[in-house]
Amino acid sequence: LPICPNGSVNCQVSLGELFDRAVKLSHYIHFLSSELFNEFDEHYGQGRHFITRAVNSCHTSSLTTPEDKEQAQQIHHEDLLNLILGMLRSWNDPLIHLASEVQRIKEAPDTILQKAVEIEEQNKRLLEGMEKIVGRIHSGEVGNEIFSQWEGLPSLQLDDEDSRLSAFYSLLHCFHRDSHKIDNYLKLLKCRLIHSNNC
Amino acid sequence: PPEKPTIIKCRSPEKETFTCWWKPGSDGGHATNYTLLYSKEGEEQVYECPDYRTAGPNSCYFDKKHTSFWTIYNITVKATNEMGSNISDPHYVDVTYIVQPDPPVNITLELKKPINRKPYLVLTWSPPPLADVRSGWLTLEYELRLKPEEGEEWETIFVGQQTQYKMFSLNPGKKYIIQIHCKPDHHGSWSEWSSEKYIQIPTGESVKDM
Amino acid sequence: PPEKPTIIKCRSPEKETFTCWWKPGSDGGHATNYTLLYSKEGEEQVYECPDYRTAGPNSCYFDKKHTSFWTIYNITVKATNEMGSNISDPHYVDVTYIVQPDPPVNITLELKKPINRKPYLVLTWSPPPLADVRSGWLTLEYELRLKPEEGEEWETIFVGQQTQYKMFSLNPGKKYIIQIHCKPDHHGSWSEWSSEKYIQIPTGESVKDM
Repeated sequence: LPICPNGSVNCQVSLGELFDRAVKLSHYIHFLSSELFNEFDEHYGQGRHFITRAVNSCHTSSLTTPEDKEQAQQIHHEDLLNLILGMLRSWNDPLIHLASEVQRIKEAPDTILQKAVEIEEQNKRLLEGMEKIVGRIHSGEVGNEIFSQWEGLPSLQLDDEDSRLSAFYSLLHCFHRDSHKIDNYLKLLKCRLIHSNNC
Repeated sequence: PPEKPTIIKCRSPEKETFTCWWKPGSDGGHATNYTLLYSKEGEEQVYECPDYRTAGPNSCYFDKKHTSFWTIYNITVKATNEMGSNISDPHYVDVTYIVQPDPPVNITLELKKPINRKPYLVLTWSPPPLADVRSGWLTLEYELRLKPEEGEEWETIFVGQQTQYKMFSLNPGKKYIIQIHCKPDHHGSWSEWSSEKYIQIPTGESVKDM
Repeated sequence: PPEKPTIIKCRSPEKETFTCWWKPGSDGGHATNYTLLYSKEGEEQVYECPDYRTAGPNSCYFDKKHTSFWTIYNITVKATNEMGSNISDPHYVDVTYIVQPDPPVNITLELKKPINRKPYLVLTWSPPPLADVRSGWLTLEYELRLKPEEGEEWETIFVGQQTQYKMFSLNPGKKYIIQIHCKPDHHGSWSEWSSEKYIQIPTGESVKDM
């Protein structure tokens, strides 16, 4: 048999390595989303109380996600993986529009534009990785059922600047929260499945 | 009526429970009773503090069952006495952002002297006992600081999620003070610094760990 | 037919893109054409090199869109001319394992002369521009080497993830050459050594930084 790069016999990336890379990527994506959210808030949010309109506005709030350690530990790993997959898919479309619509914000600093584009790219990359992981773990076809449709594009294109900026703020606030959930759930799953809860 | 109380701090030590403290206003000498009320994002219902005792006076302790993450708590404290009542300003809390762990423990310092290479110092430590890092629910990052005993300035080194660190550039003959603290990987605040550890770097061969 | 080509190296500078190079076999003087073909683990489909030009002759450059670090690439190169064709042995690539960063940059050397103590040298450097190291996406480790200018043997010091190092034991009056290189913390290989930096350790007071 040909020698594989890391000595594995059947020439494929091990599940442990897939989880390592997924966790490193989800950590990085949340780090980027924190920087983007904070920078946007500093630049456009001061004194405008956007938070009051952002609360309870996330398009993914219809997805039932674990909200404490016990719930997260009780959920079956296949369900939690599917949930992560569903959250990532639900963010694919809004992040594409965020990356393009943010270019039209007046005097938006380059750092905000670059981060919006990179977040969209890395989120797609993490989705690819999660589909690979789920494909490895799930015996059957990768389920497509969990998904939450985003209808927010019109609000990113409103003429009234305050409403439009508030819509951006809410989207960034929601992604900041969801990317943290994804990162947390992945770290939990990695410890459970790869390190038998002994990280 | 009693003066408006103020909610001064909320903290979670291990990302599973949390506590809030408030400071009473002046009560004009009348026996005054304090009630902590809270509601959660996306819900109309208002709840009362589940436990006023565990965390001492003027506090409310939320155990695991009453602690949710990624959701905003709207918390107020009401002071009531025979003259009337007064409510604090609302305090908004997402427990994800108020995690402040206890300091790391079991800090050990060991001087290694490889044959053909310079001696170096190996530090190891453990996460605070309360923090469940094994399950992956909480991930901690560490930072250490050191300075020569008589030195003024601390040198701080961020070491990420490792619980071991090798120090190469230490001044022979010097006695160093070393401390470590930790923080959740994304949000929350640094713990207090750990207790001080001392180590004497040998000029020659011998070494003494204080 | 042309001799079998050999894939000699594949490298990713920042875990986002990668390039492979091959060495042609003898072609008997016939005009020979080279085609790089690859498939991904668990997939039947075979793709052709997306870009033969960017990285120069006998190379294939995979941009971000064509680079996945979730899969192992099975890569072969086919040599074809009028006499026939020949295919290289398969070369398996896992992008995470072929990360070789560029060398560190902005290396500075500063001689510190504390009043009552021996002078010491402080080296600082920055990670290669391409690698976004701030958040642990690509964590780099560093190693430095130094030797007296006329000396033969390098002394190598591993300094972990620090981007600063203090050197205490240097011979007064000597002129030293110093270089640094870096490597990803898990898989991947050391970068080239940085450009040489010189520093003259003073016998007396004055110091000259070449």
